[in-house]
Amino acid sequence: MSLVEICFWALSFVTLVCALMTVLSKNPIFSAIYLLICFASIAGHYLLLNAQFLFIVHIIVYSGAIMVLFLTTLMLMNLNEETEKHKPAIARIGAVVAACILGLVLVSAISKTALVLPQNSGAVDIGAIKVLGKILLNEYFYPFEFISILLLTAMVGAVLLTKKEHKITIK
Amino acid sequence: MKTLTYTSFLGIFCLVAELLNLRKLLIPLVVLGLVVIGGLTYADLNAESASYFHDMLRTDKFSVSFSLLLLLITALIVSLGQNFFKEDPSKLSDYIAIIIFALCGGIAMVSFANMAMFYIGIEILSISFYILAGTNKKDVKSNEAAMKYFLMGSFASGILLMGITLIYGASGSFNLGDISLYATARNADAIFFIGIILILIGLLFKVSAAPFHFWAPDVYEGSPMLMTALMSTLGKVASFAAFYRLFSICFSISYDTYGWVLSVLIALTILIGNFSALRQESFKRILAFSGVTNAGFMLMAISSIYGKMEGPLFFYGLSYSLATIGAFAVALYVSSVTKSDKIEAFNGLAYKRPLLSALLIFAMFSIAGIPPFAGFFAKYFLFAEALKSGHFWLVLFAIVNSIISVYYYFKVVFALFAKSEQTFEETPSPVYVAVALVAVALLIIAGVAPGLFMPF
Amino acid sequence: MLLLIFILPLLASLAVAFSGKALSKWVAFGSSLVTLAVTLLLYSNFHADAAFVKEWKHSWVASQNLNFYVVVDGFSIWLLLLTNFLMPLILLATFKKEIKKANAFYALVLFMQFGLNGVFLSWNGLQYYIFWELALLPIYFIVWLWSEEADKAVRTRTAFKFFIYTLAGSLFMLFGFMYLFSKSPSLDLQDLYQISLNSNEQIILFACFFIAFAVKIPVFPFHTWQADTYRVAPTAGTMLLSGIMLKMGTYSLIRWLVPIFPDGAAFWTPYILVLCAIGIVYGAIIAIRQDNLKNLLAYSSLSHVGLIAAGAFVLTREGFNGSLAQMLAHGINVVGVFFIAEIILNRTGQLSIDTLGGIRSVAPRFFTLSLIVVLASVALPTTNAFIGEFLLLFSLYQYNTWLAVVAGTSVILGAVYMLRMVKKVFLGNVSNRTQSFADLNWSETVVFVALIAVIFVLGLYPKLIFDTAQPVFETILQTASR
Amino acid sequence: MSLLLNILQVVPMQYYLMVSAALFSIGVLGVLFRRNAITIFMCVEIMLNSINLLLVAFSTYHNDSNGQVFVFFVMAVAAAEVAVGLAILVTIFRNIRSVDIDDLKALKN
Amino acid sequence: MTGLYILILSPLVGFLINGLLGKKLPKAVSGALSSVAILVPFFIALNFFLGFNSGTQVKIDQDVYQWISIGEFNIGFGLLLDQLSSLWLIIITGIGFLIHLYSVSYMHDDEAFSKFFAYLNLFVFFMLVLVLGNNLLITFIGWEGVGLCSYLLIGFWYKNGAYNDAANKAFIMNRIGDLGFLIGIFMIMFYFKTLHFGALKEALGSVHVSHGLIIAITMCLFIGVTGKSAQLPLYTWLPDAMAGPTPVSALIHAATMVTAGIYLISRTDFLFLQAPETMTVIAVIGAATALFAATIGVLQNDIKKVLAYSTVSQLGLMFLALGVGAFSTGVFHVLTHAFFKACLFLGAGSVIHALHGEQDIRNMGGLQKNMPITFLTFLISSIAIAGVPPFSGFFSKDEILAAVFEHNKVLWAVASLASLLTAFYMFRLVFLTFYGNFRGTEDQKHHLHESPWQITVPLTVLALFAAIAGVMGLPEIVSHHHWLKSFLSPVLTPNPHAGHAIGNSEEWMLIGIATTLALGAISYAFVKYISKKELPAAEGTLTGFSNLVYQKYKIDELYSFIIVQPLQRLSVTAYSLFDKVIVDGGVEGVAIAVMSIGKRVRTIQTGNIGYYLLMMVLGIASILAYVFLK
Repeated sequence: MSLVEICFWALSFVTLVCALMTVLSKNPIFSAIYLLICFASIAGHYLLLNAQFLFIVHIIVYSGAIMVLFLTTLMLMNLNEETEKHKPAIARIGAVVAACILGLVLVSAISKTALVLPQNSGAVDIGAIKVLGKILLNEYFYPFEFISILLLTAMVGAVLLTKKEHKITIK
Repeated sequence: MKTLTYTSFLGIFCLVAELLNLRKLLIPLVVLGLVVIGGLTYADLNAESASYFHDMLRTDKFSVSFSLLLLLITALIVSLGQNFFKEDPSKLSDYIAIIIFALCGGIAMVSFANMAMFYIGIEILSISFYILAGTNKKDVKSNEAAMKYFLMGSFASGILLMGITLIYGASGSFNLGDISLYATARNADAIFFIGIILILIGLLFKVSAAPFHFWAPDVYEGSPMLMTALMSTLGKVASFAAFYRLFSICFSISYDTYGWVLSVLIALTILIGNFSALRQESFKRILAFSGVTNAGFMLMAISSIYGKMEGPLFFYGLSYSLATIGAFAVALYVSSVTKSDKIEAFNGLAYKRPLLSALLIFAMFSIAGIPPFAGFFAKYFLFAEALKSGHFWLVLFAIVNSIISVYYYFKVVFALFAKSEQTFEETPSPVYVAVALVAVALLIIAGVAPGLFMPF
Repeated sequence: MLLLIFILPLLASLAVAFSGKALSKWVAFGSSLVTLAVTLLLYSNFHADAAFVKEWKHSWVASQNLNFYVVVDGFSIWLLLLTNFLMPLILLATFKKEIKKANAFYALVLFMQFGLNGVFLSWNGLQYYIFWELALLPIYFIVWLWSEEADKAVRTRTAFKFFIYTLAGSLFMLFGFMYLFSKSPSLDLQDLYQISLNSNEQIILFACFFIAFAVKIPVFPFHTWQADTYRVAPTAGTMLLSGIMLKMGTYSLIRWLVPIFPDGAAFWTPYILVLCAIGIVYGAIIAIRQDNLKNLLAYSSLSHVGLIAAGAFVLTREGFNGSLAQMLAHGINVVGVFFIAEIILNRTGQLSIDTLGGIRSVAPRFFTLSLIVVLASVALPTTNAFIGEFLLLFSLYQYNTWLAVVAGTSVILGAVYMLRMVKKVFLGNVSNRTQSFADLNWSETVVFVALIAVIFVLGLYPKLIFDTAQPVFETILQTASR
Repeated sequence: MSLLLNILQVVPMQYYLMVSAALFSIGVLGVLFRRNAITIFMCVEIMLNSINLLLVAFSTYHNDSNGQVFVFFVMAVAAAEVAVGLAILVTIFRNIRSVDIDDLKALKN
Repeated sequence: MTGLYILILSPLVGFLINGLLGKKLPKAVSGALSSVAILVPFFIALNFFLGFNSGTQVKIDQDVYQWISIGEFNIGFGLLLDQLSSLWLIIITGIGFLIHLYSVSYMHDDEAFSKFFAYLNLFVFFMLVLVLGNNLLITFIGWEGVGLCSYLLIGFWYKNGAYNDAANKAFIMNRIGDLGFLIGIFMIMFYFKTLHFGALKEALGSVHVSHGLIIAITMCLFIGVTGKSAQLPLYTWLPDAMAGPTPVSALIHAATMVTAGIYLISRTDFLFLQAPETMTVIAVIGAATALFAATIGVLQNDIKKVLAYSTVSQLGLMFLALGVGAFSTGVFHVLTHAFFKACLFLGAGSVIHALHGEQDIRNMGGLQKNMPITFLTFLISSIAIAGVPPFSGFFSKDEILAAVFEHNKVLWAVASLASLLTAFYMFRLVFLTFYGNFRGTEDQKHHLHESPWQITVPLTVLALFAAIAGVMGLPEIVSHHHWLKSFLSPVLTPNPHAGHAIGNSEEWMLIGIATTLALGAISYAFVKYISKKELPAAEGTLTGFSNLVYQKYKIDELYSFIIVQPLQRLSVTAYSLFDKVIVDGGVEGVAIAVMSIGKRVRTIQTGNIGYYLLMMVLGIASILAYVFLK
């Protein structure tokens, strides 16, 4: 077992366990922490897969932006206690069963695949910033610009929804 | 291409307009802009198909005609906004901007040539809708609608995205052309088919097909009425166009994988939509379930791979949207008077507001598929083509169900003539009347001369 | 001229819709007279050439190979004549009445005329179907909104039942057309006449079409909408329904059903004829004890039309011709009898025949004219219905003796219920409801006289019908035996 | 860097698929299992991350950068979704003082 | 041909004028007009008749126009005038005119005077159509047309509910027969492709059809005949038909319409002769009817009812004659019967008129003093109908009895018994009405008077003919030339089954028996009602069999019980149970089922996001499982 393999297994183990803990923790704060670790381990995967740029972006976006957003909201709403009631037992069992079925079906369906690595692969550094940048601003220029609309929408929307109402009466 | 760009700029203009203090003129300007963009787009209708930006977008007859349809829908709904946002003018530009952005998403969805554009388009549309569903902030129902929509929508996006990923994994590309080459040329890998199924499921969610339809009735009911109209028209048409575009280009060769499932789901969708609508009291909810049923009908376009379905699908989308907008325009007036979206709210409208009632009746007839309205031809074209693809039992089933559906469409008509104390003394806003009039007029024109609206 | 026949009513309908209430009835009546004149003008062509055919074709939706195709031939001209002849009379019949929202009412009636004429003229399946539905819409509203039934819930229910019943039937027909379209280059009738389908397809599609027609005609057991609807509808609506609208069904049996699906017809004919025979007797038996006049007439109509429908399936010249003759006769007579009901309803306010009586004493003219109409409807020789009934029973006899005997009992039962009706309504001593019964005024007399004139013309000189229709039926017979 | 060695030559692609599928399923489980809307959002993020992981793996597998570019878009979308989702959550919280999705029962049947 | 047109259209014109303008015309004009409308045809008919008699007139058989023509299916609107129809023409127009004349006075006080004449004219018109039609369908027109007029005239006094019922009954009973007729027509049309009498006769020779079919056809036609000519089992309408004004009873229900059946069978004798089985049925039914009706007649107290049953009985005799193949004999009896029965009815009418509507013979008596002419004519006719030589009835009845005797002795016995009863009840009628003391009210007695000339003249003329009409068919033992037989010989088909003529001695014996029986019956009646001055039992005092007979064997009740009531019950049940519950319930049931499913399906939309998501996941899982793990 090479080092890489050990890394892979270790990271995968951490990822899955942390994800599971995220799901199972009663306290949302703990969930968030586990999620953070989970994201970090995924970042490790990215490194392992030679996607250096994505590694960085991932850390920034998820660990930096998204997790902060989550935690802020949690704090804002003062939900850091174990307030969450469980769903009724039947719903939880249903949830577990359904998810397990989905997982099993997905895994068994995927296991039918016969992906074999092509021989000539692995020569170019596809994850390098330079390479990605070129692609992003050439081929994917339009989606790249277009995604700004998405972000703009989200921004405007978030503001629209969260802004406190000022009483305006026009009659 | 230019449609999308210009529309994006129009959306940004809306945001800027707030700064320029153009609030009063905003809606006319936007409608004007949409019309201009429509005109520019129309010029491309008969142009050769072309691809832009490294094959991110492809304009062809399909994309142009659906873009026009989306523009028309948006223009009508934005016009309705003139009155709808009266009480909340400070946020007018935000609302309009988001609607226009949703339109951008929709246009991307009808003209994509790459999964990236497809995905981003869907997400823009969806996120806009999440926001719009929740815009009535004080109303718990609106909050709930937004939440339900958001949770389920993002979940479904995940499924869809998983599908795209698996397709990419199998084919090594996000380009539709490459994917279809992969599907045609080689013995595709198992994950390719899983990808197809997951994309299918994701899109079935977006078009609110059973068993992924649960969000639709609740969201439609909870959202502000204008937004309901938008979602059930713009959202549905764009999703179907994307659905059709993706599947007809890439996946129809793999029909055997999903064909049977799709047929069963179509039947299920029609059935559930129809039967659920029967005993509803809320106008919005009836239209929501009717939307589910109609989604079932339109899905036949996806599952009929041997027919030329662009035309029927377009026509169906057109007639369905126009009828829905027409109906909502009247309902907006009624709910503004009665503060209720129940069917009873319409009681007695026919005696006080005969014109509006007639328009509503026509709209309902059209959705129910009664000639001479466009809805009839829509159903006819769609079913006839589906029959050509051998969907004998499915069409028969659909027909039987459209008989049942008449009941709930007519429930509205009955209400119009029922006795009531409501006097409807408020004069309806001319905008509502005009929009309903335009929509119904188009329905009749399209019903009398369907050829005019069959660009294919 | 061909297009004029149905465009005129459409234009008139729009004109009436926006005209004043007082004016509307005159505009409607005038336009219906003009339409009648145009139809007669068209008919005059047939004198020179019995096999005259005139057509007008225009591409409608090119991508779907859909044409707007209008044809008049020796068969359809008669239905057109019937429609456009009855229309002014039906309008005239409403003259005495106070109608709320009169302009909307007359607009709907004229719109219905548009639809009816379209049905009889259509030569393309989809176009035909559209007109078929167009004719349904206005009558639905007429039945519902202008009903004389006091209970609002009842009328809504009844009208809707009628609507959804017939719509359900016709949607099956639509399905049939869609399927045909998937097998045929176009839905033009001549293409459909040449279509080749295997016998399973024919059997199923035949059933689809038949349901549509059977509901509209109505053939037992698809009739349960009928009596209620006739009763609830305003009488003008009942006249339209029974006089013209149900002829759409019987006309279509011959024009659309039998020739397109010969194998289907061969398969279903025995069952259908049995249904028809049951309906004939069944309707007559029920009519015997009905108290409500309109109910009685409705069931009598059920009995009569069963025979018309049966005639279409025997696949003989006599059957077709008899069917046509009886369509015309029934159309005229049933309008006549419902007009009697209308007059009675107008003057006494109700239709229970047990409470009437003695009208003959106070309104002798009304009695005499009514009696003639009633006698025509029991198919007394020299009236129009006799020709049809004779030919139809004869053609039924050609198919099966016992069927003819069973159906023939309607000859007896018809006399039983009609004479009972005459007795209870007109004869005997005046009751307190009838003592102030006014005799006919001029407009009512005109309606009766016109109807009676036609009753005798067609009864004594039915050759008029057969001469023009026979060539058409010959073609249909050939097609049906392909 | 010497790490240019393709990891997939050591760890087969199928493993990534499995891990990803498992992660995805855990995300689904979370969505179904929890009542707290925020936690559910987190679980959706887990799902999206499983997809990202898979995309990167496929990208490596195909030796093609497009997959990694797509991850950008996914991240952007995820960020936007979270922003909007949390905004919606805030509006709900303001109204009903709860983020429990089972408390949302106004719309049904 | 022109003559024929005038003949046939003249009553129609009379009808139209009277019908349309009747109210505005003075009664005298109205009555005169319609009488003339019959008188003109009478002269034309007479002309034709004399022409035929002298051999100068040829048969007319011509289509006026094509009535129904569809391909090979051709039915012309055609007329046929030959010896047979000319005889009927004479009767119809001749007796018709007399009755019109009579009615002018009889109906003088009726408010619907002109309507009455209009109906009468219309009746004559249809009767002419009936006998002049050259094919079965034209005959059928007349057939139904006279039925209609009969209906109109029976219910002439429409304010009386019972009269209307009688009218309806007549029409409906006739319709039952008509259906049989119609089916017969269908069969003929189907197998012989023609309805024209002449062509049919030819086709019968050329087209090969089974014997059973001929039986079926003739039986169907005979069913039609039983309705119109009031034979068992469809006779019950005729006694009820006496509800109409008396001239109507005389014209329609005695002299003309009811004999249409005899006309039809004589007209299609070639068919009937091919079907001996049917002939037997006709004979048996005729005999049975003759006896059956005669027994009822014996106990009736209504003067018109007695005559009505007598008519049924006499018609039965005529059919008996037809049934044994003696067509001309049947026709002979039609002719004589027309005279004396019309006379009897008119006489009865005269009596009723004088008594202001009284019809019960228990309340009459002794009228001979006040109404001598009426009495005399009534007596002559009674003698004629009783079969006393040399009055006309004797000859025709004797001829029938002779023909039957030669055919079947049992039938002869039955017929003789019927004749015996006829003689009895006729004289019972005469004695009770005209002899003894007046039993009516003082008021009636005070007003007793002989009728005016319009009434007595027709009575006299008819009585005259009733007395002498026998010369038309003097038996061969008296005269070598049987005028009627030879007159009709070009029309009627010789009977191939006719047995040898009976010998002279046998014939004398039969005459003797018949005369003895008739005189015996008259004597018995004389003893019973003149000498013993018995009166018929009062209402409700009869018991046992006599009561049953008095109640007309309760046939009406029987029909009501086995047909009418079940039908009405069926009607109610079919409507309220079958139509409303089963058929309509089925339709409504579907709707209810749909709605209740709708109610259930609605509940899957629980509103819970977790549940929705769970359903989605399950959906995804099952789809994936279905697609990839099957």
